[in-house]
Amino acid sequence: MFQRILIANRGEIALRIIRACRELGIETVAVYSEADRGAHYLDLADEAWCIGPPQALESYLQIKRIISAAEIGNVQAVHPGYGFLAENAHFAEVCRSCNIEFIGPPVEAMQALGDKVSAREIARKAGVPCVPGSDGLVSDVEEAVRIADQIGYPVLIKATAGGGGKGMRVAGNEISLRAGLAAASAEAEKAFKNAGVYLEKYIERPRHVEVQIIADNYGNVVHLWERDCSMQRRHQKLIEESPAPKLPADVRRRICECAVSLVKTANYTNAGTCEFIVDKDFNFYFIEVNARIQVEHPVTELVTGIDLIKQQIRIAAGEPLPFTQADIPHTGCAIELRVNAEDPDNGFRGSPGTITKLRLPGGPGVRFDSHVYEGYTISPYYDSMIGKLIVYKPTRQEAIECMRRCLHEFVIEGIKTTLPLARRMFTHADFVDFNVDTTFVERTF
Amino acid sequence: MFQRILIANRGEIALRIIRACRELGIETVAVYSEADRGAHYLDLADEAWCIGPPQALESYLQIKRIISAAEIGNVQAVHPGYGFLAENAHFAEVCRSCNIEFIGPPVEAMQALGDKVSAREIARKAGVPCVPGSDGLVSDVEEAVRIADQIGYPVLIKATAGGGGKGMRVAGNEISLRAGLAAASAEAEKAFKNAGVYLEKYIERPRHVEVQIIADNYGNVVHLWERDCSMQRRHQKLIEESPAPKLPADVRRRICECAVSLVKTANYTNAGTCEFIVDKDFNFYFIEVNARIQVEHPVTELVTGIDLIKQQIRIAAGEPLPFTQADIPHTGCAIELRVNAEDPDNGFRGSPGTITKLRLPGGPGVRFDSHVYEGYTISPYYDSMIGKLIVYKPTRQEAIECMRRCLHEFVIEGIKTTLPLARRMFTHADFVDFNVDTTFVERTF
Amino acid sequence: MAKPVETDDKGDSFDLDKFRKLLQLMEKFGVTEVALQNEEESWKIRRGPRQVAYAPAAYPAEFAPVPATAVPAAPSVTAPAAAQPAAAAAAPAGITINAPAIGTFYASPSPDDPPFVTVGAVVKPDTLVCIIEAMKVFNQIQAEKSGRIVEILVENGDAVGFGQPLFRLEPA
Amino acid sequence: MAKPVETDDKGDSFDLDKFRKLLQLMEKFGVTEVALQNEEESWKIRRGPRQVAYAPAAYPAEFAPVPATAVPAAPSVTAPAAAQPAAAAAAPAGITINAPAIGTFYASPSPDDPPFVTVGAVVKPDTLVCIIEAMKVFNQIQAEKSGRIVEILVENGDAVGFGQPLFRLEPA
Repeated sequence: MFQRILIANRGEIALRIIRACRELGIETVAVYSEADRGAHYLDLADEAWCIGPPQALESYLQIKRIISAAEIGNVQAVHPGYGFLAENAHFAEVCRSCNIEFIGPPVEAMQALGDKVSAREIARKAGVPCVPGSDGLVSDVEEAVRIADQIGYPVLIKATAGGGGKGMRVAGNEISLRAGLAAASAEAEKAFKNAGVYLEKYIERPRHVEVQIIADNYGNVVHLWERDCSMQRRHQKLIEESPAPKLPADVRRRICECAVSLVKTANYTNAGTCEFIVDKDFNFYFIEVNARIQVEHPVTELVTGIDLIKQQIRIAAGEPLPFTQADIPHTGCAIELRVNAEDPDNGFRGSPGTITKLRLPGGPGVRFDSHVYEGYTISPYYDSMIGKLIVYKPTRQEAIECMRRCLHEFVIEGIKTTLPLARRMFTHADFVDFNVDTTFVERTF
Repeated sequence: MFQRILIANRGEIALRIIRACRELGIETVAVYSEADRGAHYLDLADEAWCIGPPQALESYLQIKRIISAAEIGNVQAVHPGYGFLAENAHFAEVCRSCNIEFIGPPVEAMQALGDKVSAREIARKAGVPCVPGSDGLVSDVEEAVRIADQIGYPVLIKATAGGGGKGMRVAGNEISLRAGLAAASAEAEKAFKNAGVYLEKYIERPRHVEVQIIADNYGNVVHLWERDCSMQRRHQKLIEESPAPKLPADVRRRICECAVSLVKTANYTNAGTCEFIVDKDFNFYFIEVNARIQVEHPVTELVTGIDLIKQQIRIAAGEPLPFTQADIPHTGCAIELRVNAEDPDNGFRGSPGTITKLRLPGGPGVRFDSHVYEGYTISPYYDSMIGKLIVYKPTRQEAIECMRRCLHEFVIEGIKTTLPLARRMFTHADFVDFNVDTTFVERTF
Repeated sequence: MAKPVETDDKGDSFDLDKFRKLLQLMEKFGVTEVALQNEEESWKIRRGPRQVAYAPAAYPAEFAPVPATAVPAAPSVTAPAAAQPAAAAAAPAGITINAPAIGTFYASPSPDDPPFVTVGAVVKPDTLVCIIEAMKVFNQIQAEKSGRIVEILVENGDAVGFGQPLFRLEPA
Repeated sequence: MAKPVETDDKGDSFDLDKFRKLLQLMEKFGVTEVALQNEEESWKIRRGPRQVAYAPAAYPAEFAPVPATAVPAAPSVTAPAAAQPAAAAAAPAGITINAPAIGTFYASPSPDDPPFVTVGAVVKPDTLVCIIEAMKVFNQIQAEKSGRIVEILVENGDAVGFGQPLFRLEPA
């Protein structure tokens, strides 16, 4: 096992990793930018090094400086957390070339899954459904119509060079396809000097369901069940929960199996997440693999009783998985709420500043993962998440009642937060009955 | 189910009950003394009434004033918490005579178990072992010797009117018994004008093991497994844990069964705890029943997943137990540490005052039940406990590592606390190996 | 345990609590009318004097169980917890006669009788000033102090907590 | 996972952390000797100048893994986290030359050479003042400022964090 680990991250996930290491008897080396100097969690590390100015590009994204800290700190491994360099294959390569283990998957797997085309290829090999489409450009209208007939309407016309919705069209039938194809192509030509377009099945109001997997270096791969993350805003997850409500048992089983076979095919190791979209008829389609620990990992820790950060470290240290698929229970219901320093009344603009009063919820089944405290100043340089409130109860109904109770107790003054939005979400009948999809939050609040 | 409940208590247990009620959709009426005015937890109740000056005798122990608040607050039930009026049968009687349900056992059971002699009688009827002794005064030396031979040495000579160790002698053999009997008798005569003495088997260095039971109004009684509370100082518990370490499986089974049959025999309902002492050969002897919820109830909540406060309320509302003995799991290990505002360097003198800085531990498996926060002032009028730090992990070793990690993170400034003692206890090899008994803490720290 | 319906009730209970807090503030500062807009909804509230029916054997009418929806009608049950220190704070310089016990305040011996005392009355320590009913017992309360009553701080039928100021006095 | 033995190690590690904090404070305020008694034990610590062996290809000796028991020998690894703001604070009025990168500070081009600069030396922006080694690369550091060196704030072989003051200057 490692004696010292460097944590190439900040905030709540840095604290989370420090806590896991301390319980494992591993010393920690923290790095920080000038903006994070003096934060309490840095005192909890055995060593902390300033690596640069506040801007992440000059500090938390500076591979050279982090490696210097790792060498000075004399660590055997680096935990990247999430965000920043967590999915940067080059960083993983540099770490390992310095004989410092990168706590994450192999570089090859990161690269293969990082590229959309090769990831689709792997999924197909693994027999995992992807969103059906034209697998490449459509040369003429007749071909497009033929493909659309195969995959079924509605279809999405996408510019291959596309972005920001430009050159994108939804076609509900052949007429609008014929019309849309020309229009999209022209628009793409105009916008990107590239008229190439392709077709993809259009999934209406999908749910976001993801599967947590974990794999050791000896070919053992297990899933730790699924999470539903349909409650999101502008592709930012707000609420994550497990089990995924109203997901039929057989669909649940198949989606978890698909995740396992996909990462096996990719020779993936350590912790990862396979993201899927699920349509209203419970057809699911692979979207991408997040090759890192995720913000919402506590949800899975609570329903399975497995400490994912500790597992990541043990796997990176060469230990085999201590359990098989059959050993992994799923009990109760866990729901995570992300608390962000944003002003819901002003377009969710970030609200940095000093927390002047803080009253935290607590009691049975309540976990609040956060690095903040009364008097802490949220800097404007990094993302706005200040903590994760996670509740764990026998049933979803009880979990929701517990979350409401927590939101009633929760007091944060000095900055604007998303708590008022949270109170509305957890009392909205459609969330309680779980009649939601990834467009629900934006449609409703 | 009740619509409104009055909480006849203060501090962390009042907050704990408020939280349970809110999750059940029950409104709460809090009462407080002038010393607790302005405490944050009172804002979390739906209503709060000042019932008197700081002295408990004039407020939290004033039955008449609490009943007035209950009538003004128009509640259907009163939860007494622990301490104060929790085991006061008269209070229970008054509540029920006002058609306000007292959330606790029947008055008769409280009275029967409250009296040492009748409690022993019930235990004997239930076939539960008590500390063997002379069942009454010993008239002459020869009788004493005969009894001592029956129950075996060492024996304890106790003055029937005794107290504070006066007229108490341990006799390891017949000679010291003959000598001690006369001396004890004389000492008792001198101290209490009552020479009457009796014999009891002397249990050396016992462990304290207690069993949580819960019973509904329909004769269903189950145990929620045991807790070891041997880590105590001056009969004040400092650390409680479940399962009881190193307790042989068959002993564990029998002690739990004894607890069930004892409370059944007493026609006891609602939550309660049977306390036993266990000698080095794992013989166990019934001591007393605590007819209330206990400080250490979270330990049992974590290993069983059952919310004891909610269960108390449901039972008082006439609901049957939703589970049978077979449905009650025991998974993992939970350890609770009581954090007291006391100065370990000055004879554990209480250390009231204002908390000027507070950094709480957190993360996976950590629960801190407390009503305090940065800026909270601990008043000198009530007991010194300011919170309970509870950790829950798969194994005891992991729980201890987690507790140490928490103690490393924990910062309380402005008052003296027992945290330094806690750090020494959780790193002491004899606690880690659990070579402890009820005298360990006083012998060691 | 709960069905979506109850769930919705719980939903309201969030607002209900904000509402209670607001009413506490209103009581604190003697506000009788409020119209405000917060991020979640807009509220208008007015508080006025209430009629009180004597019912020594039962609970006075407005102490009947308060369904969440009926709360606006029941400001009197909102927490003196917050109200009292404020009352004390708000109470202008001068002596007050405080409730010696928690209970229900009655200004006169019976509905048909005139109040024990009115503003302007001069009281001596043994002057009866009100009745506080607790557990069906009607306790006659003496002034314990001397002076002229300049303000009556509670209304007939109010529930009062221990130490809550009832009358404000000035030296006669 | 752990056996009682490790347990005891963890036990010590509580003290070890207190020890680190103490060393940080000592570094902060340039304390060289401490003898103190806290509720748990009594400590005596002395910090002195250390010999540094150049080992560009490997780690300098005192950066070898630090077994808990050997920590007293390794104050140099204690966290600049706390040390730096203090250093900044403690730094008396005047300009400082700060580390432009995290790495290992060397005062001279090689063990046999004299230091680039000594106290009293007058430097110009392009004067070489030290080497900071990071990832086996020896970066020659220029003063970037003009003035006379009145104090050298770190020792040869020290690890320095970004922005850590290295030299204190006064106008020449």
